[in-house]
Amino acid sequence: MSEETPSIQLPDPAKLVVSNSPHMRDKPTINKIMFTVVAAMAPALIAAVLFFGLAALEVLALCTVSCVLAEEGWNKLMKRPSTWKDGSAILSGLLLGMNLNAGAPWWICVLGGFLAMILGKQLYGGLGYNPFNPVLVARVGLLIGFPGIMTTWDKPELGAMAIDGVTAATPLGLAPGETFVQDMLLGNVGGCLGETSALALLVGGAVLIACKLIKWEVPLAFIGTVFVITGIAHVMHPEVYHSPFVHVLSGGLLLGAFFMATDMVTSPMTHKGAWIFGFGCGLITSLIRLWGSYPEGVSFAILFMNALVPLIDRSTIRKPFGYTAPAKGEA
Amino acid sequence: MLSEFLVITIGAILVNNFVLSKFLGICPFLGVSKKLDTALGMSGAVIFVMTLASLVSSLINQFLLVPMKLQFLQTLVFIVVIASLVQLVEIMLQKLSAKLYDSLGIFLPLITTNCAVLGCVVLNAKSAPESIQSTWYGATIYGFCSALGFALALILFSSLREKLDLANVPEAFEGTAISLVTAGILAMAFLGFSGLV
Amino acid sequence: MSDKPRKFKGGVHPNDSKALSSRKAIKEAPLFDSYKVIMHQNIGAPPELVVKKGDTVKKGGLLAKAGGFMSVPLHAPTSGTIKAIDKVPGPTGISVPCIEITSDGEDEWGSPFEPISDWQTADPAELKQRIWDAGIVGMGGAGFPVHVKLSPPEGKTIDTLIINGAECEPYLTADHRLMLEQAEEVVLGVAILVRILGLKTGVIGVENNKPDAIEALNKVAGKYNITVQSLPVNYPQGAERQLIYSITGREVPVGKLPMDVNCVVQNVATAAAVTEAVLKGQPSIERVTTVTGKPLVDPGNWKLRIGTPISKTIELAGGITEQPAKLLLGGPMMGIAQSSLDVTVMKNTSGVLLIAQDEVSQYTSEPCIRCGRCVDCCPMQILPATISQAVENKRFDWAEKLNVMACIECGSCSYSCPSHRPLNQQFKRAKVEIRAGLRKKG
Amino acid sequence: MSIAVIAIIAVGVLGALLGIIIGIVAKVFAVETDERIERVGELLPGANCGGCGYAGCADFAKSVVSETATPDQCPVCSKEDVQAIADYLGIVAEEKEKKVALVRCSGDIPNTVRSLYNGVRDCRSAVLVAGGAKGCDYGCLGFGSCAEACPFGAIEIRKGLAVVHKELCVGCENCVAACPKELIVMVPEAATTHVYCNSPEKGAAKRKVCKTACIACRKCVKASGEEDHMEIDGFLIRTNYENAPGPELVEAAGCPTTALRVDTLHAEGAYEGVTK
Repeated sequence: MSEETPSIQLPDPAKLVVSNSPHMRDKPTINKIMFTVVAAMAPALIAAVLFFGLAALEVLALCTVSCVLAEEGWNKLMKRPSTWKDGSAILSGLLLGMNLNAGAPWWICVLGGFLAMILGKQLYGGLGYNPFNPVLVARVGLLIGFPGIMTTWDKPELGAMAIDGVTAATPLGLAPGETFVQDMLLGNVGGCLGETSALALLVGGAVLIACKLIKWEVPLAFIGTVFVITGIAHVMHPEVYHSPFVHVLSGGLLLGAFFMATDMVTSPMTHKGAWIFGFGCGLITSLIRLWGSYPEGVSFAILFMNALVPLIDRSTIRKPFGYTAPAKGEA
Repeated sequence: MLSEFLVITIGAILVNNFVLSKFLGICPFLGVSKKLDTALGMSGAVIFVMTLASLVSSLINQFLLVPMKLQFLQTLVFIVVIASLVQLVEIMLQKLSAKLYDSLGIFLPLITTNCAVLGCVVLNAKSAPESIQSTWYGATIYGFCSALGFALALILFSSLREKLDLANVPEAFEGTAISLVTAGILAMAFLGFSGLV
Repeated sequence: MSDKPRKFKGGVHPNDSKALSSRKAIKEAPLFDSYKVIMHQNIGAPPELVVKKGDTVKKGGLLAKAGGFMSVPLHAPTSGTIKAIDKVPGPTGISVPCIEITSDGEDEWGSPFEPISDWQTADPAELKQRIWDAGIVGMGGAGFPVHVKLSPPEGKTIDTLIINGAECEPYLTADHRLMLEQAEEVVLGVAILVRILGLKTGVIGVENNKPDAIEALNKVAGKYNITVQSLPVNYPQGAERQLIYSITGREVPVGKLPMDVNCVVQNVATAAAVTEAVLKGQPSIERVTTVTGKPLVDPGNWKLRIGTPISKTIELAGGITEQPAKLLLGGPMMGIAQSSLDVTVMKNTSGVLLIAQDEVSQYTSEPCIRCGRCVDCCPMQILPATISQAVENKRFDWAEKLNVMACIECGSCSYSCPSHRPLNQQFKRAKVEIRAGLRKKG
Repeated sequence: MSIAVIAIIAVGVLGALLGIIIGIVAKVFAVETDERIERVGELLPGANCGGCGYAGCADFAKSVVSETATPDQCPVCSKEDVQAIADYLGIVAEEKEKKVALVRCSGDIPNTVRSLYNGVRDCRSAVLVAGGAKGCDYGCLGFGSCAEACPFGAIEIRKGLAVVHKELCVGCENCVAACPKELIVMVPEAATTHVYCNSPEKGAAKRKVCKTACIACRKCVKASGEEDHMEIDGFLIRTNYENAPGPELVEAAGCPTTALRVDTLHAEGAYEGVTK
């Protein structure tokens, strides 16, 4: 017989929570995922500040603040709970900044933040529901609305504290042969903040893949497709088209492939879908770059492929483990 | 010759997409895009009607109106042709696929007044490149590709709208409002193709 | 079996926390004042009561007889009188009928049947009948009557017997200790099952985080021509379909049973119970259960009688040091949360687990960010995130098309979801609705 | 010939040609339709609630016209509506008594024992976890699956209890199927006084988890005297709907747990439950 000892404490059943299994969960939360992506972007952010000085910092800060404020303002207006702490608005803000020129006027940053958060995300119900990448909605919106401002690039200068107002063309705007792969790797070329240093972007991308935060199929298929198509074009007409290395390292390709096409919400969920998505992005980017009227096609390509995601998801439903095709005659 | 057709194809499907860049045929674009299945049916119907209308109108234009100097009758005649074609499709569809007929509902007769169809035929006859204007096959291909562009936009849009059904859209923006926003962003994405041909 | 086990796709690696109790030897629980034996402990038909209030019973005496082929009898955990035919909170939270026995303190043995010592020559049908009479059900999870699994219907043949010693659920160590301390009994039980099925050998699959158990089993396995297969650690390695795939490479078709790929899977605890029933003539009235969790003073493994209230098991473990957030029957991945301490130990209760406030998972259901973690970890290769959206919008037809019926409710998806969405619960709901729909159609 | 004449002839010939083609095709692909279906559809409420058991009003209309269903199967139609359809089709309408939904539970949050539940806020999902985490296994879970199923907004969730607003209920029975606890029954609209409890447990067991359970004290049975207003069903008293009592019975019986209630007062939230 067991002796009741007063020292033995039993749980209070009234305080026990009942819920469905499982009762444990893995560590990542939305918040942690978002901040890890921000951390992976750090090398590129630092490179941007190094090359463009305080102006870059200003643009990044303005974009981030306006994104967060736009999101919170909307939540207040719609009487929805505050969401900025999940980190997605901060991430969008930084990405938006990376998509702008260091010398972008303040109102472009604010307008961009508003477009991204309200038009791109909150109108659809907030995080997780937006069919298009909010940053790209803002970038493309600005590009169409203010093509002059959005295609003027300041000249980078290592260690400069301020931009000197000298504009530079992006490598894709130059004639073939005028560009240097080494400069592009380091970041000593014109372009938006995030296009500058290919090396920093590659480091960030590697971190993301290592942390399994993005599907490696997307950047691989994306960059690979661009490389192959521009390579073929280059071999056929070297005097007209840039070498594929220039194409891969320049413009927003790396930024787009690692940080924007891989946005979880707006890319396919299965690995098969990721291949298709990456390939589509690469194909359209190459088409626009080689023959379109815009020098840069990454944003348009990703935005277009975002629209295709529901169809890709639909067509890549996988067969479950132990799936057997229903026998003939069975309903 | 081949490159010319490629130009027509890519131009009609992507660059000068009827819905997203010419803003023709917005009515069925918004009306029949709630479900992917109906959108597919509508796309099929439009492709059929538009191709056939382009062919028939082009023939009538070349062999009847132009020789008889009756170009001023173009719009009138084209409308009659389109209306008859739609009527034919409707009658046949009701018999052949009652389900599709029911789901298309009012939008089937509305193809009659679909500005995309009339627009396509009129463009063929008036402002298209010579190769399209003067040959029946050029007109047919242009009509077919324009319809494909319409179908592409419609299918993309309907799959997006099916997804929107699951989204937590603020009440004020539910339904048509958010659909129009989406259509706008989709149009922005298509702008990237400008200058391709 | 020397060839390497296959790896199934997906799976998760939760912190197993087994160290809390894996070094604690199995202790015999003392005799308690009263036991409440839940009537319906098996999948299938409930047994039929053969005692009434006021009757006296001996330990091992019959309380209820099988109510059909898909049913098993129930036996008294100790000697005493039937105090009442009452109701207790069942493991699913709904009150269920139970037989309350007041112990007379004698613990007097009165088994309804004799040991079969010559099992190697005995008629397999007799052995099978004994397993049925002893009321043995699958002790790893669902409580499926063992004799039913051993009786393949006409036209189905069995060529492989797999014994599940994976114990992939975090925290639980009952099977581990059983394999370590009673290796011979486990292996003997497997040998008896092999004989009943008319096979030559059986395979015991054990996750390789239990090297001592594998070693202990290997020492005796050769004697009975049984093989021990070490398996990689990957939850849900112990799920029937995944286990069969790992060991044989066969995929059980969706909606079908292991029988359809000529396999029978039994738990190690079941094998040990078979040995006791055959060689000692003891019906299924006790089992090894892990009582564990960080809030407990002294977590460990106990041999508990069926019908022991959970409150008593917590007392055995020295009580608590802090108020736990949840009380579970089973492991943290598939266990059932309880809101009462009156629930009693059943034949399939492999663990009593208290989860501390700081490690509990709360479902908050933030929106899905489509990160695809659930897609990657689903061992059944379905699309949890998409199905979840379908269920949220009450599109059960859509969920069905997305193969929600293939879900084994292992919980890997909910475990990995950074948005803390109650995916598993949604799938259970969908399955219930789809089955109800099918019934309606007839 | 003037250009106008040519134009007229050309368009005329074209029109005639197309007309003939359409005529031929219409003959070949003719489909018969029944206009009565459309007319009956117009007479139906058009809410597509599915209460009749058919897939929406249009499907029901088809069945009514083909006489595989009768108009009175529509639970929403009033007597006049049914009569109108019957008159149109020239068939005899059957009399039917209007019924409304009743949630047989009075256990709102202040009066019941509940455990802490964490999961999907929906009765049919919650019931899969610990039976819905309510002390009483039979009571209303209050997550509102019935309210969601009601196309007419007749069910309100108040303090964790589903309450039917009888004046809005049209009797489509959607809520009956939605409730996982099978708590909702259809009762005659004329009946006003009901026992808001559905637990077959013994009185003492019920009281442990709910202050407003019916403990079968039979006061109401006695108060109704010879009238036979109430029926005894094990440990539960139910209203005898063949001979339903009036609201005065509540006063006369003095139900100790207030499980016996007048529906309109219950819907207004007049019963606070027992305070002692």
